[in-house]
Formats: sequence, C-alpha cells, structure tokens
Amino acid sequence: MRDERSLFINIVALLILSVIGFYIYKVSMDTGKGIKITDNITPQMRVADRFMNKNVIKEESKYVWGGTAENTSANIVTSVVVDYRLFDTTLEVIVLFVTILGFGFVIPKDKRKIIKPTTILNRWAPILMILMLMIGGYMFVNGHLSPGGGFPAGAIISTAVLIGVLAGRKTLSQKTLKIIEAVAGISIFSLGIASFVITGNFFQNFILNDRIGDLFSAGLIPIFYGLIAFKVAAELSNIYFEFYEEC
Amino acid sequence: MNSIVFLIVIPLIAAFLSLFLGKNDKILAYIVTLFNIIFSILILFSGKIPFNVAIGGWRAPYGINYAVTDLTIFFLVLVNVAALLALTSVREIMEYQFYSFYFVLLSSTNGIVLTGDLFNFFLFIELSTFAVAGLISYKRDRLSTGAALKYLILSSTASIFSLAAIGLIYKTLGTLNFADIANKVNNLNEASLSLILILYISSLLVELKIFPFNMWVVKAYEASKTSVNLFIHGMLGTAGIYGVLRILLMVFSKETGKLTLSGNLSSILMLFAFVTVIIGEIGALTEKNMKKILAFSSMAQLGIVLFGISLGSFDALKGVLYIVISNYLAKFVMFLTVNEFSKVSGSTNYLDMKGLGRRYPVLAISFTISALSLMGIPFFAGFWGKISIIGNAVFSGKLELIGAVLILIASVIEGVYYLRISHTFFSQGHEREGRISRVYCLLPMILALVILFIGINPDSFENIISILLDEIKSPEKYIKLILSLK
Amino acid sequence: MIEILRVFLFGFFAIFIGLFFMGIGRKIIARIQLRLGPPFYQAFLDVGKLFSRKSITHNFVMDLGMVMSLAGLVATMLFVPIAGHTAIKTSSNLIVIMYLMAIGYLGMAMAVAASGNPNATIGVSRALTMMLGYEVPFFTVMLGLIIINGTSSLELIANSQAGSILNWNMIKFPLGFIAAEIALQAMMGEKPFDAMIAPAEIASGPMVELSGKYLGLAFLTHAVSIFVETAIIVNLFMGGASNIFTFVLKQFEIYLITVIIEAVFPRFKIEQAVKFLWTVPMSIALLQLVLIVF
Amino acid sequence: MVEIFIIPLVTAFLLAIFIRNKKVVWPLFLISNLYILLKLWTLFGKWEIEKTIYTNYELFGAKLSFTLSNNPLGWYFAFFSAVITLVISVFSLGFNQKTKENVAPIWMLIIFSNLGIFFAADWITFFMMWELMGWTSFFAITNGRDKALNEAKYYLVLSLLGASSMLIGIILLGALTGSFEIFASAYGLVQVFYSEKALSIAAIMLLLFAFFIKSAIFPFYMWPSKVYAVGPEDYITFMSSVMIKYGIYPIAMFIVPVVGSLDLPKILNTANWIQYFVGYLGAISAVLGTILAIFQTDMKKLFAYSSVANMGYILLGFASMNIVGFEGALFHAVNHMVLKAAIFLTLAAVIFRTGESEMHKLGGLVYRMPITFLTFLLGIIAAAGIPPLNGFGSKWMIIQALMSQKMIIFAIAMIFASTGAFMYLFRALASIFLGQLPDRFKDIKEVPLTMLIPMIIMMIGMLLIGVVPGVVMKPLTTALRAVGYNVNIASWTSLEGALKNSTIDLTLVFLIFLGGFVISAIMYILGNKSETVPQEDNYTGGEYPEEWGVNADRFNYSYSFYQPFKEMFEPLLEKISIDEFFASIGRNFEYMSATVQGLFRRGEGAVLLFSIGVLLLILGGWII
Amino acid sequence: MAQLFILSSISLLFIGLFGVLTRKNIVKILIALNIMETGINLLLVAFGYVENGIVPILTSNESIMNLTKMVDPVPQALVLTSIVIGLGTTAFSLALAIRYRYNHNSLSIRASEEEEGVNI
Repeated sequence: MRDERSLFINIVALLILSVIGFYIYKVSMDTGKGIKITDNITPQMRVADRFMNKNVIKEESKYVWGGTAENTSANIVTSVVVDYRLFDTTLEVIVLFVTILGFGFVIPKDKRKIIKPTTILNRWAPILMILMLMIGGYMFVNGHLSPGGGFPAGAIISTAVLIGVLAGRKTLSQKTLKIIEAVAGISIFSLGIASFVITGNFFQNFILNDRIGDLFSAGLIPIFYGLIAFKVAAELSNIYFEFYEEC
Repeated sequence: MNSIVFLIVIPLIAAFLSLFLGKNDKILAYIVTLFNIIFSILILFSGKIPFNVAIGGWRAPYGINYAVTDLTIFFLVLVNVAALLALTSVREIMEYQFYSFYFVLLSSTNGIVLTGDLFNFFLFIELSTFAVAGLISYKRDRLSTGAALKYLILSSTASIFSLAAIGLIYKTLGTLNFADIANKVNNLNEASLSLILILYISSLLVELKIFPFNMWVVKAYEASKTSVNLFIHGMLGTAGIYGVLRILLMVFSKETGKLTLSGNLSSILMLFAFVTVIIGEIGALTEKNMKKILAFSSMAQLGIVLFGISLGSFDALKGVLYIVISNYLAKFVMFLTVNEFSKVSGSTNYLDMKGLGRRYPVLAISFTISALSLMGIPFFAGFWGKISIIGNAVFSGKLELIGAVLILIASVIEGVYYLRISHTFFSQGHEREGRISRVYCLLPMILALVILFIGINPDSFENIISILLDEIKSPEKYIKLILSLK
Repeated sequence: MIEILRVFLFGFFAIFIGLFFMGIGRKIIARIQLRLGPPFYQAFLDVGKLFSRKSITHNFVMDLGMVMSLAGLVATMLFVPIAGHTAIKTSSNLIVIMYLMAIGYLGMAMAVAASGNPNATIGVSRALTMMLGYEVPFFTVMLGLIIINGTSSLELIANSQAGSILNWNMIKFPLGFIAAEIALQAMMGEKPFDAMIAPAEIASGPMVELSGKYLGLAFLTHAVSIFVETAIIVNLFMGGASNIFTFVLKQFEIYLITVIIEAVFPRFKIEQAVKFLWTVPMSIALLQLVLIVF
Repeated sequence: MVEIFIIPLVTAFLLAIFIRNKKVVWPLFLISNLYILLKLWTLFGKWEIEKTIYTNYELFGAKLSFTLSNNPLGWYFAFFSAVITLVISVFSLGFNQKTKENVAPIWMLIIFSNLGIFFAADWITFFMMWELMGWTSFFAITNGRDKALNEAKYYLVLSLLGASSMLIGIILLGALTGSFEIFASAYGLVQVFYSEKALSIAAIMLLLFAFFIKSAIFPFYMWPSKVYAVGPEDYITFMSSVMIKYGIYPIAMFIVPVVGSLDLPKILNTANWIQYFVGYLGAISAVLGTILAIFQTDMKKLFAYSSVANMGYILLGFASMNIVGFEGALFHAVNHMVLKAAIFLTLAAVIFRTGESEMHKLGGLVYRMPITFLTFLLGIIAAAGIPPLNGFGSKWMIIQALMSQKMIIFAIAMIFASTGAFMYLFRALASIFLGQLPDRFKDIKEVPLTMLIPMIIMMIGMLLIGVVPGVVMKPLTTALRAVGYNVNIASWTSLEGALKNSTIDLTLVFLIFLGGFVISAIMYILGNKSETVPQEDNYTGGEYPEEWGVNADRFNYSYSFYQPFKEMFEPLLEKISIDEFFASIGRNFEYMSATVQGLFRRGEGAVLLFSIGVLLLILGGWII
Repeated sequence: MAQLFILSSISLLFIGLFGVLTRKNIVKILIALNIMETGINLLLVAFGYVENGIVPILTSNESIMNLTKMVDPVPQALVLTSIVIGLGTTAFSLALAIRYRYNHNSLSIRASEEEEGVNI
C-alpha cells in the first residue's frame, strides 16, 4: 500500500467481492420455487439432449455406430461447434482476425536487436517443423472423430512457424500469410454461400449420407476445420512475424 | 428469406478483401454499406415480415436463428443508414485496417440486431467491442491508446460477467435461444433470475453508457476521429439500445413486454438512469471540447432512454423511441457540423469556432435544431419523447417523480451548454483560411429537416412507433414465430 | 362658463388663504422665538415684489416645470371639497387627490433640476425621499378611514362625520389623527422634516436657483399646498364644515399646530426623518388600522 | 385565423434569407407586422373562429390535437401587443441603420409565438409556443454579441426551468381533468379540486411558477435588469412592453377563474390563502422592484426594475379577486405596454445617439433631443400613475379593489411602490435629460424621423388612453363579456371603482388639470419678463476651476442620487440577495462539472465503478 | 466433483476481479483478466459436468448406449469460443499496452492522468 488511494481501493474491492460472494451464496441457498442455479440438471433436460441423440430435425430418429445420422461427426462437441452452432465458430474466427489485425496495427514498429540462432536450433528446426505440421494436420483431419480440431491444429501449425522464425528460417512472407488468412476466411463464407445456393440454408451441411466413425465422414466439418486451422495458423503466425519483421 | 445472412456475411467477406485493396477500400466500404441499406430496405418492403431464419437448417432452440420482426428491421435500417452517414465523414485516406474494423463493426452491429441466440449475441457484442477498440486506437497517440485500453479492459470484464450469466442460463434453462428463454423464464427461481439478470444487465449497460459502467465513453469519443464517434454513436449505440429493448423487455420479462425485474432492480436501474442523465449534463456544462460535450450529452440521452424503459409503461416506451430517433439524428448533425467546423478552426474547442455560423449558417442552424431537439423543445422530434416519458413518470411513483424532475433540470443544463455553443457559432469571429464545401452542408441540413419534420408532424413517425410498440406488447408472438418453425 | 368661473374663484381663493396662513405663521413663529416678526400680510408683499422683478431662467424646462408645479396643486385643490363645495362636480376621490398632488412636486423638481445646480438636485432628491417617508403613514391612516366608510370619496367621508363633535374622526380615531398630523408636518416640509430645504446646509435646496417670478410661483405653490393639505385633514378628521369660515378656521387650527411644532423643533437628517416616519407614525397608523379593520 | 400564423413564419424565413440586406429586412418586418395588426382588427368580435389540427400522437390514451381559437381575452392581449409591435417596428427601421447584427428573423419567430400564446386553446399548443418564445429570446438577447451571453444564459435557465415546471403542471392538469383544453381543464379542475386537493394545488402552483418566472415576479425578479441591460434596444422595448405580459395572460385566463370559483376557507374574513400567496408575491415584487430601481445607475436596469414593480401591481390586482381589480390588472397590462414601450423607445433613442446607458454619464439631453424628452416626460408621468396620463386609471382601479377587499398590506405596498416610483422616475429624468450637457454630447442631434414618429405616436397613445380610457376599456369589457364576466363601462371617459360613489371621469380630471394649468400660466404671464442665461453662470461663477481637473463633464451630480436612502436599505438588501443565491447555485454546478470531468479523465477506476454498479444492482435485487 | 469445480472457478474469478480492481500495472491487470477468463471457462465446463461422466465422443456402438453418461457438449463448445476470445483480448490488449508504454514511458494506468493534471 504505497499510497492512501491504493489502500482505499483495496478495501473497496474486498468489500465488493465479499458482497458479491455473499450474494452468490445467498442465491444458491435460496429455497424459493422454480429452477434454481444449484439444481442438478442433466444434459438430457437441455438442448444438448438433441445434439447427443442427433435428432434435432426428426425427433424419433435413432442412429447406430457406422450408420448415417443428421450430423455424422462422431465427436459431439465438434458437431456442436462446427455444425449446430457453426456461425458462432466463424464469428470466433473473425474475433481472432480482428484482434490480430488490431495487434499488428497498434504495436509500435521500433528497432529490435536480433540474436543469432544457435546451430542446434537452426539444424533441428526443419525436423521439428515437419513433425509439428504432421501433428497439426492430423488434428484437424481427425477433428470430427477425436478431441482436437481446427483451433488446436492451427495453434500447433503456427508453433511450427514460430520455430522457423526462431531458427531464422523465414519460411513464409507476411504477404503470403495475409493471403492464406483471407482466402481461408473467404472460403469459409464461400462454402456457406454454396450451401445457400445448393440447399437454401446458409452453412447447411450439404454432403450427406456419410457413415459415423469414418475418416471421410461428417460432410463439410473436416473442410471447415481445415480452413479454420489454416486461418488460425496464419493469424497466430502473423503475431510472430510482427516481431520478426523488425529484426 | 434465408438470404438475410448476407447482411452479416458480405461485410465480413469485405473485411477480408479490404486487406488487399489499399486505397480502393473506400469504394468497397461504400458498396458494401449501400448493399446493406438496399438489402434491408428490400426486406422492409418485401411484405414477409416477420420471419425467422435458421442457420444451417437447424431449427430454433437448437441451432442459431435470425429473426426479422418489425423492431428488428427498424433498427436494422437505422444501423445501416448510420453506417452510410458516418462513412461520409471519412475524407482523408485511411489505412486498410480502418476499413477492416469498419466492416467487422458493420457486420457485428447488423448481427446484434438480427440474432435470436444469446451466445451469438454475446459474440457479436465482443466482435463489435474489438472493432471499436481498434477504431478508437486508430490515431495511435497517447490519448487514443489509453482510451482503447480502458475500453477494452472494461468491456472484457463486462463480457466475463455476461458469459457467467449465459452459463447460468444454460445451466438452469438448458437453452440459449431468446424465444426459448422467454418461454421458460417463468419457471426460473426468483433469486436465481435476479443473479443472472444482475450479471447480464451490468454488461449490457456498458454498451448503453449508463453511469457507473461508462467510464470509457468520454475518453473514447475524445480520442477518436469524428467518423469513429459516429460509428460508436450510430451503429454500436443504436444496436445496444435494440439489445436492451429486446433482452430486458422481451426475453427476461415475466409479464408481457414490461420490465418486470425482481426486487428493486428496476428501481436501481431507474436510479442509474437519472444519475446518468445528471452526470452527463453536469459533465458537459463547463466542458470546452466539443467531442467531449457530445459524449457527455449522448450519455445523458441514453440515460433518458433507460429511464423510459424502466418506467415499464408503453406510453413511456413510445417516448423512448422518439428520444432514440431524435438522439440518433441530432448527434449525426452535431458530429458532422463539429467535424467541418473543427477542420476550419483547427481545434475541437468550441470557443475557436467563433463566427463560423455566420459564414456557414446552414450548418450552425442545423446544429441548433439538433440541440433543441435534444433538449426536448417543442417543434422538434425530442419533445414528443420527453413529454411522453415525463408524463408517465409523474404518476408512477415517488422515485419516478424525482427522476422526472431531475431529467427536466438536466435538460435545462443541456439547454445552457448547447445554446451557448450555438451562440458562439453566431457571434462575431475573425476571418479564417479554410473553406467548407457546400456539399458537406447538405447532409446535416437534411437530417435537421427530418428532425423538424418529425417535430412538427409527429403523425409521420407515430405510425411506425405504434407498430413497434405492438410487437413489444406481445412477446408471445415472437416466441411463437421462432419456436414453431420446422 | 360658470364652471370656468368657479375654477378661477376656487383657485385664487386657495392662493389667497394659503398666503394668508403663511404670513400668520411667520408672525407666530417670530413671537414664539421672542422676535417681533413681519406683518401678517408680508407674504402678499413678497409675492408682489417677486412677480414685479426681472428674473433669470436657464431654459424652457424651468419655465414649464414651474408652471406645471402650480398647475398641479391648483388642480388638486379643485378636487378638494371646501365646506362641501367643489369647483366642479366630481367624486373628489382621495386617491386622485394624492396622485394629482404629485404632479406639482414633479414639476417643481423638474424645474430646479433643469437649472443644473447641485444644491437644487440634492434638495429634490431629499424631497422625494421624504415624500416616500410621509406618504406611507398618511395613506395608512387614509386607508383605515376609507375602509370603515366604504368609500374613497373625500366628500362622503366628511359628510359621514356630520353632527356633533363626537362624530369627528379626530375623536373616534385619535391615533390616526396623531399619525396624520405628524405626516402632515412632513408633507408641508416644516421643521423637524425640512431637510430638503435646509437653508443653512444646501442654500434652500430647490429654491436656490429660483429668482423673480419663478420664486414667486414657488411661493404660490407652497401656499396652495398648505391650503390643500390642511383641507384634506379637515375633511378627513374634522368633518368638513357647513360654511366656508368655519372651514378656514378649522384649517387654521391645523396649521397652527404645525407652525408651533415648526417653531420649537430642530431638523432631522433625511434618513433619520424617513426612519422616524416609518416607525412612529407608521406604527401608530397601523395600530389604528388594525383597530378599525378587525 | 390561420394566415396570421403563417405570415410570421414565412416572413421569418424570408428575413433569415435576406438577413444581410438591411434595406429589405426591416421594411419587410414592418409590413408583416402591419398585416398582422390589420388581420387582428378584423378578428374582433368573431370569437367563434377556431382551427384544430388532429394528430395520431397519443398521450394518456387520448389523441392530441392542437387548437387555436380566437378567444376574447387572448385577442385583447394580441391586438394591443400587435399595435405596440408595429410601432416598435417603425422605430427599428431607423434604429437598425447602424447596428451590425440583425435580430429580425428571430424576432419574427417570437411574434409568431406571441400570437400562439394568446390564441392557444389547449395547453399543449400553449406550451409549444411558450417554449418557442423561450429559446428564441435567448438568441434575440445575445444577438451574436459575447457580452450579452451571461445575461442571456440567466434568462434561458429561468425560462427553461419555468417551462419544465409548466410541463409537469400541464401533465398533472391533463391527468386530473382528462382534458388539455384550457377552458375544459379549468372547469375540470374546479370539479376535482376537493377530491384531489394536493395534486390540484400542485398543478396550480407549478403553472404559477412558470408564469411568475416569465413576468419577473418576486423570486425571479432579477432577469429583466440583467437582460435589458445588454439586449438590442429595439428588441428590449418589445420584451419589456409585450413579452413580460406572457405570464399575466394565462393567470387572467386560467388561474383567476379557477381560484375565483373555488370555495376555499378565508383568512380573517378577507381572502383565501391562494389570493394571499399571489398577493404577497406581487406586493414583494412591487416594493422590492421599486427599492432596487431607486438604486440603479444604468437607465435600462432602472426601468427593468420598474417593470418588476408594475408586474407586482398587476398581480395585486389579480390577488384582489374582485372584478374591478381584475379589470384594472388587465387594463394596467395594456397601459404598462404602452408606457414602457414609450420609455424604452426614448432610451433606445438616447443610446442610439450617445451610445451610453449609464445615467450619470448623460445629462442635459433635453436641449438636443426635445421630442425625445417630451416622450420620456409623458412616459414617466404615466409610469408614476399621475392622472392625466394612462398609468393612473388602472392603478386607481387596482387600489380601489384592494381597499374594497380590505387587503390593507397590499394597498400599503402599492402606495409605497407608486410613491417610490416618483423617486426613480424623477431620478432618470433628471440624470438623462436635465442638468448639464456633457461636452462630448454637445454636437448630437435629435433622432431621425423614422424614430420620432413612433415616439410621437406613443405620446398620443398615452395621452389618449389617459384621457379617454374607453379606448382600451371598451374592447376589454367586450372581451370580458364574451368570456362570461358581467362587466360594463358606463362611458368612454369614466372608470368604475369598487367602492361607494367612486366613479371618476378621467376627461374631467384632465380638464380640471387644464384649468389649473391656465391659472398657473396666467400667474406666469403676469410676472415680469425673464432672461435666459447659461447654466454655469449662476453657481460656478461662469467658469470651471480647470486646475482642479474639474470641467463640465465632471460636474454632474447624479451618481449616488439617493445615497442616504440607499444606506438605509443596504443591510436589508444584502440579506435577501436572490442574485447571490442563484450565483452560488451556478458556482456549485461548475464545481460539480469539473469533478465529473475529472472522474472521466482518470485512467483507473473504470472497473471499480463497474463493480460498484454491480454492487448497487445486487443491493437493489437483494432488498426484496 | 462439480461443486469443487465451481468453487475453484469462482475463487479464480474473484482473484482475477480483485486483481483487475486493485492493480495499477497494465500487464498485471491483463494477467488478472486472464485469470478471470480461465475461471469463467472452468465455470462453464463445470456447469456441463455430469457425475462420473464420459467424453461426448462416439467411439463405438456402446458409447451410443451411454449417451446419458456423457457430459454436456454445449458448454465445451462455448468454452472453445471463449478461449479464443480470451486469446484475442489478451493479444490486442498487450499490443495496446506496448503502445501505451511506448507513448507514456510507463505501464501504470495512472500515467495518462498524471500528465493531464487530474486531481480528485
């Protein structure tokens, strides 16, 4: 507490937090009628039930392993993210796009000192990069079957780029990254428009009749995930290049 | 009518394209904005309103849906027209990021108005936050960096609150759809609902510039360009008002279309509202910087809007809509005037603008008309709002009466500082170098004439408002529209 | 035609009586101060002398003002019933009388202010201040009488006291009479309240620049004002009179009181005078008023 | 009916277009005013004319409509204000030759609202016109000059406050009586008064508050002195004569009938408390206005306070709740219009020639501007309420009414005020026109003909109304009869009092005065010849002691004219300084403003305040 | 289990909020914000948690039988989104912070007010 104002603010903050805490406690202890926040509500009582049973459109439809369903992704989280609530996911991509754009925009462009990479790093970098790219590729290709998907895949790919940057190997130019980013972004929406043209609904999965559990299943989901992965990778790499450029 | 999504998608695609077009971004911006306006007007006259669009074909409570009702289309047109009007104040060549942010803001404000899903709504708000933060920091000087940072930190905190509320809603009601929530909200426990509402309202009020939540406003307005001010005012502000109307009156309302918050929550909201009005007007009283004055003033106007909403009467809501439209038009006129004048005088201090009203009477008179409308003087649009809100507040109770009196006193203060500025415009000044093209005087004049027209002939606007009120009066129609769609 | 004649008759009568009173007053004061004093007709001699002399004027405003001052008081006089008669048949409204009197003072003030002499201006300013001082208590007394009689006609008030001496307002409302008497002292500009003239201090104040016929007109104005003011008091408090001699006698009684007070008192400063008028006679008058109304 | 509203609007628009061309603006202004006057002339007696505009705008479940109707009382005010306006606009023709700024378009808008206020048949229309007049006055007062800003702001604040209170009052009234029409709401208010006492009284008080502000009644008596001192002189003439009556008209139109028909308990068997409330405010305004006017050195401020005092008289007339008092008040409104216009026109003429409004810097102008002097002389005689001129009759009626109602304190206040009026009026006369002519004004001339004609018209007007009061009283009684009062006027020349046997014939008074004048003139002529000498000859011995630094300019002795009197009142005035009170409010607001601005400039605290907001919400939600 | 998650996430939220409220250094504030975001993510996941639940991924025919045991997939999807938003916020704010440091030569949030001479 270096000055009185800080002391005052600390006390006020503690006060506020304690009141909020006590309020939450009181609400959770409430005994009134109706659904309470502490009630034990299972996913079956929520919209998630339909997502898990994959019968959003037809209530009675049942599905079997290896058969077809309205959404053929085996990973239900993925089907929520990339199919049922695909628009959220695209917006999320846009959020990333905007923030990285803002990042590049406001960061001051002053000179930085370059530290020359060591030989070990320089040598091992390509190998690491290839490994990482492989893992990343695997992740988004298998996003509809197992945990993972576009975002982690993109992050991993961008880490590969980071290693390249650290090793002094300029694998990509910023211009290329920008193009990748834009093309991926536009492609996501182009797919949406395509589905609008084909089925009349935006972002509708128009590749049907796949089998659950197959690698090539789930219609557009892997494609979307791939595009997202590229976009995320390009955007995150952009951050590294922001710093690298000034070297 | 599934093509309504293009209102959001086309600007987003344009945001990507803007990375490459360089100086042609401006043309792209105009094309996209015009597209949005024309498209929304086409929908307005298509005769299919109301309708509901399920994204990806997933029906309402499960997928994301965009609902177009009368209220939606009204605000949609307002937002898109605001975008075009604000774009006209962009004169110099901007870096491409400016346009990218603009496109994202355009798409997100359209999305805020269109969406029927709570989480989607949250995402659009986040998106607009980042876009606005980027736009605020566009100048990248001391002031704008601080302002953007302040705004970003504040709205991130708010977004965490609202995310908690969304989580709680999903946990208790198991749905994220507006209509579904409105359908089920009566099952919710009283205390739990007020917790959720407190968390959610506090984040909404940040966008609505209500007093303890609005520390970002003044700095943000001061630090940014006029066009950005107009974006914040016309697009984000209008969309925010829509959000409040929709969420407080039609989603979390236990009675039809009324603000029925548990406990004294609505009293507290009212308290916030008139404190905001007072704070805004008092803050502007001795201020010299025009942008800050306008920031304080728009804060106060939104305070009146919230006051009207929290009165919980449809007559007052009508007044709110009048205030919204009056504030919407008036602030455009004012910002555009200030923009032109500050270019000639070289500063945003109104004392430096002495005598400009004599050389450019059209601009100065338009400014005066807008000021009078904001004060709620008869013959201008704001009057119809003021009389309705005050009239309903007087009989609602003690707190409401105090609020009404305070708002009237605040409008006196508003009169003092606005007419003082008008006077400064008309007083004797010295000769200056710069010139203002007559073309730029045209837009404020037209907008001021619209204010005057609504003020003299409220019939013209009354019919629109009665349609909007009808929708707010019967949220069950909205619920039926969205949930019964296969 | 007969009206015009009456107007002249009444006017000159008032001037005559006023000058007569003035002369007697000077004599009485001299006697009180153990002097011989001038003869009682000295005032007539003075006026004659002044009118026959050549005089100095500065501009037309002075002429206009002096004429206006006498005109105002003569006009006032024509409203006051003298022993039941007025020059022209009117309701002899008290308020009209009070206001008409002011035009005389205004004319006088205008004339002397036009002379540009600072002493005269000071005198006028004191006179006007004094006016505010005495008008208020005097009016308060009047108000009581007006309210109790339900009329503001001086004639009716006088008539209502007809009969025995016990019907006189002087007897019925002694407090009011005392207040009115004090106010009258100030109204006439007599001794305790003569700060506006104060010969030793501001060289006779308003009169300082007047000479010849202007001073003569001022003399006449004063004479008429004495007549008017005493006549008002007589009508208000002493029940008027049945014939003109009794009336003048009653007027003289009033004037005698004034003159005696004048002879023995020193001078108030102007603010002292106003304060005195607003405290002593005013409270007496208010007390009387309260007694009357409630 | 409609055209008298369209013409001002169109003219205002045209004036705004031709604003730079003085040769067009002022004649156009004049023609428009002439047209309005003629049109109003034709409207006399046609009380049934009405124009309603219907809207879809709903308030309290009823659709609003705006009605303008030719109501008799409104016509009475509108007509005389139009006459005065026309005269002033002739004056403006000459007066505005030199000025840089141009107040005409705004002024025309005010004339529009003027007509609207007097012809409005429902409160909403009335309120709209009222507000229009408020803000336009602000611009008219400043007229683009920075030195007038503070005063204009003061006026604006009061005017907006008044309008706000009026808005609440109207809303209360509308909700109580279910109608916004003025007459209907008056009837309705009388009906519901006993069941909804508190609300009804609140409505009346709120409306009175607004009217008092506009008419500069006691707590708000400061604005005329501030505003008149700085505004453009010709506009100020309009303001002081016409605009200050805006509060009077609705009181006569609404408050008096309502309070008159209520059966409230009487205090001491004289009058009810509302009457006393109104009356005390009127009495305080009359007395305070008089006292303050006595102390002014600026002539426009002096007459501003004089207006305050006169508004006090009018209010006293209303407070008497007596038909004579009522008539007298309305009569005095027009009398005051005429005489204040005359006085302010002469002041404007003086300022036009000398550019000086401090009285002690002027003097002796009578030798250079005799007609102006004569107008001024008649004006102050009228203002003092001295018989042959027009101020007397109405004042007399008001005093009669007060006496007949036994309102002794009000009557005394009125006498005090009108006696005090002699003091300040004479002071103005002596300082401006009499005394010495300063050297620097040796060469000024009488004002041009366009400015003389209005003054002469005003002189004739004052004399005419003073001698033949029927000129105003006839239309007034006709109008009042049309509204439903049982009044009459015996002849063109006489006035009826409230007391027994108190009819006075003003023509007779004039003739008697003439008789007195003849006697006096005979005496004057009888005297020996007189010789005109320069002023200085007599008391300065014909020369100025130059080595003392004294010259003719420095020899003016009217700066602290009533110094002893002032010393008596100073402690009292210091105690009740309303001005200081308002100023301290203003300072507090400025301090708060700086605080709020600081709050928003701070870097930290944003999230803290956010959390405090959440905290408040929690506390609000908690207290179930 | 779920209570534990919720309690820990709420404590994370409070710690973060306290940090945001009281810290002067912008970087510390951003760290606090990140803590809050972590807390909220944990909270959301905890809301969707089922006692002894399994991952909502179909791996075989049996897992279709066990649908009722699966945890709620929707909060996880939301969290996925909110993580990205958190990332974006942090990145943007940090860039702004760097710019702030560059402009004001300080990272204190009071730096901006000190030079403007605010004293309240």
